[in-house]
Amino acid sequence: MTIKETQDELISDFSFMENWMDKYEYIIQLGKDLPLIDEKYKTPDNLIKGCQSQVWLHTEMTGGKLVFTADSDAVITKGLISLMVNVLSNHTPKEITEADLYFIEAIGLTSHLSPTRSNGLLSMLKQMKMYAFAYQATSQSQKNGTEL
Amino acid sequence: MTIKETQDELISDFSFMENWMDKYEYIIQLGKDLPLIDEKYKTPDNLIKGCQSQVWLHTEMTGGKLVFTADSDAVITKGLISLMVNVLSNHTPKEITEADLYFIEAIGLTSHLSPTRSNGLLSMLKQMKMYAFAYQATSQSQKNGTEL
Amino acid sequence: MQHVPDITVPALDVEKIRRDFPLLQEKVYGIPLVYLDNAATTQKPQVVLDALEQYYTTINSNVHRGVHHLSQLATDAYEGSRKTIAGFINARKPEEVIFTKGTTDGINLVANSYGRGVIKPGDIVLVSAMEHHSNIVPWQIMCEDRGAELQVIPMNEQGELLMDQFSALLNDRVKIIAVTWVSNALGTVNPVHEIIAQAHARNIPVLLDAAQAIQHMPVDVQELDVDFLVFSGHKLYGPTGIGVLYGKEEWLDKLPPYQGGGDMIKTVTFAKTIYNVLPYKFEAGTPDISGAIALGTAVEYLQKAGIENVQQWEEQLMEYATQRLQEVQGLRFIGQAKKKTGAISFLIDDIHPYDLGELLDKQGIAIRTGHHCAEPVMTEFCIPGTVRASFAMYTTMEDIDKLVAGIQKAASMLR
Amino acid sequence: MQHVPDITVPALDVEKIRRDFPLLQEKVYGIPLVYLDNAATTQKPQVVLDALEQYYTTINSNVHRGVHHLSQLATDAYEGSRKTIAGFINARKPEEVIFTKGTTDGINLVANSYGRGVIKPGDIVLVSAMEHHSNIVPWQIMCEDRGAELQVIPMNEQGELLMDQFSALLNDRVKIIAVTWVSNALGTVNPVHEIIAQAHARNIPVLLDAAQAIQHMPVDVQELDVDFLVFSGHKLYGPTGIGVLYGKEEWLDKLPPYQGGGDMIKTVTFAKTIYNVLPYKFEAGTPDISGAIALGTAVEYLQKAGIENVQQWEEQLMEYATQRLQEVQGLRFIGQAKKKTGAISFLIDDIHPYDLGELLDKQGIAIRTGHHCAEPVMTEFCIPGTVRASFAMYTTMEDIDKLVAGIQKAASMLR
Ligand SMILES: Cc1ncc(COP(=O)(O)O)c(C=O)c1O
Ligand SMILES: Cc1ncc(COP(=O)(O)O)c(C=O)c1O
Repeated sequence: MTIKETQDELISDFSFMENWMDKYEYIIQLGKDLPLIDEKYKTPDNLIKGCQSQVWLHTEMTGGKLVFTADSDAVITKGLISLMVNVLSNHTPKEITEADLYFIEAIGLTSHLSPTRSNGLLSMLKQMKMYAFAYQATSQSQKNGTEL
Repeated sequence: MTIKETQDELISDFSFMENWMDKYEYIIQLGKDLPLIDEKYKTPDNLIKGCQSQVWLHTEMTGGKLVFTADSDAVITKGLISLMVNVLSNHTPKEITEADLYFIEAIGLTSHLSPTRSNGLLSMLKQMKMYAFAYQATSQSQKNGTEL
Repeated sequence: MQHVPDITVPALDVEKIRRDFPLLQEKVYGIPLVYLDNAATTQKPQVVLDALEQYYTTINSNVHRGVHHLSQLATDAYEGSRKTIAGFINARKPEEVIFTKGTTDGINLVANSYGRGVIKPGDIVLVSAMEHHSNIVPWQIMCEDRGAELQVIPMNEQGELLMDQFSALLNDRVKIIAVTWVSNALGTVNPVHEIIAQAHARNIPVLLDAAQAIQHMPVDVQELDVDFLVFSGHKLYGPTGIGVLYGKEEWLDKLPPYQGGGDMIKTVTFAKTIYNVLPYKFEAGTPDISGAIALGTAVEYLQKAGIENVQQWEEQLMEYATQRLQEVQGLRFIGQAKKKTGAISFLIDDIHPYDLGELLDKQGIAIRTGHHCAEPVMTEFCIPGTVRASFAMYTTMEDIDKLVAGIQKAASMLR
Repeated sequence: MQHVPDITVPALDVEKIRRDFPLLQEKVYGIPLVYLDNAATTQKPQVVLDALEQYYTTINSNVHRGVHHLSQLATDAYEGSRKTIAGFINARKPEEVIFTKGTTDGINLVANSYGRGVIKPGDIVLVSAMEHHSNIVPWQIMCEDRGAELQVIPMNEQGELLMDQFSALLNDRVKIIAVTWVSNALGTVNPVHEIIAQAHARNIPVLLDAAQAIQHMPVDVQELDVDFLVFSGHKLYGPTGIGVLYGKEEWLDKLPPYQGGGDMIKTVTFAKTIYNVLPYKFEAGTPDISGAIALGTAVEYLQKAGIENVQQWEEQLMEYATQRLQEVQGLRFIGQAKKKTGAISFLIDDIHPYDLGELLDKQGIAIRTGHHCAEPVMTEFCIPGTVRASFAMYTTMEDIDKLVAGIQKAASMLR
């Protein structure tokens, strides 16, 4: 599925849920299904310190695609990370950096999450895009390197 | 006239005036009629520093009676002092210390003057009573002195 | 808390009181609000809002300096509020009541003035292990600036100060003791009489942080014989931006002023400035006139309800809440002091407090999660934070029932 | 002030504006109020009072720390106001806008932080001869504490700074210059661009006291390139108890925090405290949430009227008032700078300003008398004080006519 397709699917999934408690049930479930980060990657380097909960994010490149794994000490946060991972993981750096991420707004997360939580979400997203940029830049310079 | 009589006369004078501008006219006039303090008594010692204007007060004992003279750099203040002087001057220390001064309230000065002004008025009054106390105490101890 | 909850005949007509608070009638997410974040800030009765409106529509003017009528009325109202508050805490004189921005401002004032006026290198400032950041950081800044040392009265696992250790910490280098009367994170009521008595036996002054005490119990500064006491208006049903520092006249006279500016001086030349008398010496600049006046109104409102009645009602709330929360499986209280008031902190199994808070919020229940600006407390208990429910005079038993039901629902989702 | 007063077609609909201000409809002593004490504090439009009421009845809650809905709404509104104000003064970032209690608080903040962070014994702080006490005393306190020296830029008999002498005072020991943009006692508008340019040529930062500027003219901190700028909300149609410190990010990052407490820290242990990022680093404790929000509303109100339109209208008022007051026999202006705004100070023969003020008050005209918290100015002019009439966007030509008539009447009684 493309990034767009995953987003649209999520938006549709959420639209079927009537109230926010149901949506949270779903987010929490997603969190439980999240591919867990390997314990050895829970390093301070991989820690994104949010205001009220901690988040670890690890990135790997496999077959030209970026794979994200993550964890958090808070279950809802984990669920939110899971949303991001589902959407962005297993795509090329180029696809990720170019992605227009409209699902957060469309689902209504920004207006329903507490601001610290949604700020956390945004810094999470920024981090993921930064990794993608970094990989893109590296492979670019490697390419340039071979060309020269 | 006794202190009480002067007060009652003042209260009656003021009651004939319709508005506060008229009352101020009267107060200002009183200020102009105030027996002026001798320049040589305008010493720092005799200065009662009010918030916005300066007041000098001098006291003399003549024939068993206290005589106050005073001045101020502000005309209305001078008028107010004049009220006090008219009421209290030329009485014995005993009369002054025992006097019940109800005219200020009765005239409505406390509620119509600006608070700094009416505070000034009260500290003025305190000062005059203190002088009277001091004279009373001195003459008392002198009397005691001769009796012993 | 030995009383049996007597819900049917409270000395306080809580339902009537609730109607005085417009915000309590609001809904969030379409659900009637259950507001249990009162330790953070209380809601305001309509009379307080009316006082603000009244001030601005009829007498708004700068105070103390004006010859004109409005300025006089504003000054009278402002000074009248000072008298009301002095009466409320039984200060000897209104001049002992200094208007500040809040508790934090009050503590900073004392820390700074005391630092400049009294503290020498090597001196010790004593705080407790359960202080709010506002009663730690000002002293840290001052100690660093003056070469003094900050020492800490420890507590036990119940969240009670270790009074033996407190006594042991007292010596001639200790120059001031700053402790909280009631812990905002744990609810602990500290033995302040005992602390003050021991301190005074060694001529050490005491500052009490009454931010979480003043709204829950009668406060009598003379009976306490406390040297400084601070609190915030916004936690006492008054507006934000205003608070009170009570100081004994002899101390306030002795200390140098904190801020410089208008009103706090008698005369100014570039060569020499002579400071004004109390309370003006410590109130530089145009004060929060409307805030001070409306805080006076809030205090009058509370006096009318009767602080003893409020105290009694809130004791019942605490007892009921403690009892009901015990029903929740896996719930453990953080802070189990014998004397508690105002707030209950807890955790449920390994559920993150933040998750619980978010799901309570979505059920219309406002509580607070996190370290409550008392990180050393969290460090001591080795926890990232707690969930805290805190009460006010308008809190009902029904609010607590809803809280417990909300927790049960949230916990079942999060487990 | 070269314009011919064009009373019939003001860009500002002053009559309409007046209807927005409830207090202007009041009477004193049964006489419609003529309020000409705007330099002390301005009246508030109804929208500002509505903002206060709205805040307390719908979203009142503590900011920044809350997981719940109300806290979120309160935080949004509070931070929204910061953005509005940043836009109003054209700050690079909202983080450069620090909420304070007022001008006095802002200057004390900078004096204290700058003192602890930068000033060494022997350093010089430069202020001007026409400063308000709030821009003198904080520096005096700091200089005394740090062993630094306060020097003064002199002025001429017109009440204008002597710029030659200013240049001559600049040297490498001068570490900060704090001057008022507009004098509250004289009305003088100082050449702040020139002052900043000369200071920056020597790498000296400048603090502008904009307490009497912000309400009268467009302010653009980037265009000014000023390092610190302070003002009060209550003189800008906002509530009491709130003000603003603008600081360049690089300066605010560099300086140590002023007050310690909640919100201004990242982590606290008893051993080490790490401070928060801007603007929180300088906002310890619960801020004046309602005040900040309502100040945002006041600024929006002013923006809607258009600060350029206000400036233009007030220039006409100044010109007309100056002209009309010249008719009064024996009247002399105190402060005759070529550029003046907002306030006119004067004396009549040897009539005591206090007497004049009292008789104007009794005619329903509110002006201010005294030293206007600028005693060194009075000392310089060898006078006990002045009578000051000061203007706002809602002042009318009729107000000025009444002032002149009132003065004539009072003077005739006092002479
Ligand atoms: C030029 C100037 N600076 C500072 C101040 C002090 O402002 P505030 O009293 O609001 O702190 C004032 C107002 O009185 C002023 O006119
Ligand atoms: C015990 C305690 N001290 C100090 C404070 C700080 O109060 P404020 O933020 O009103 O200055 C609080 C409130 O947050 C508190 O609970």
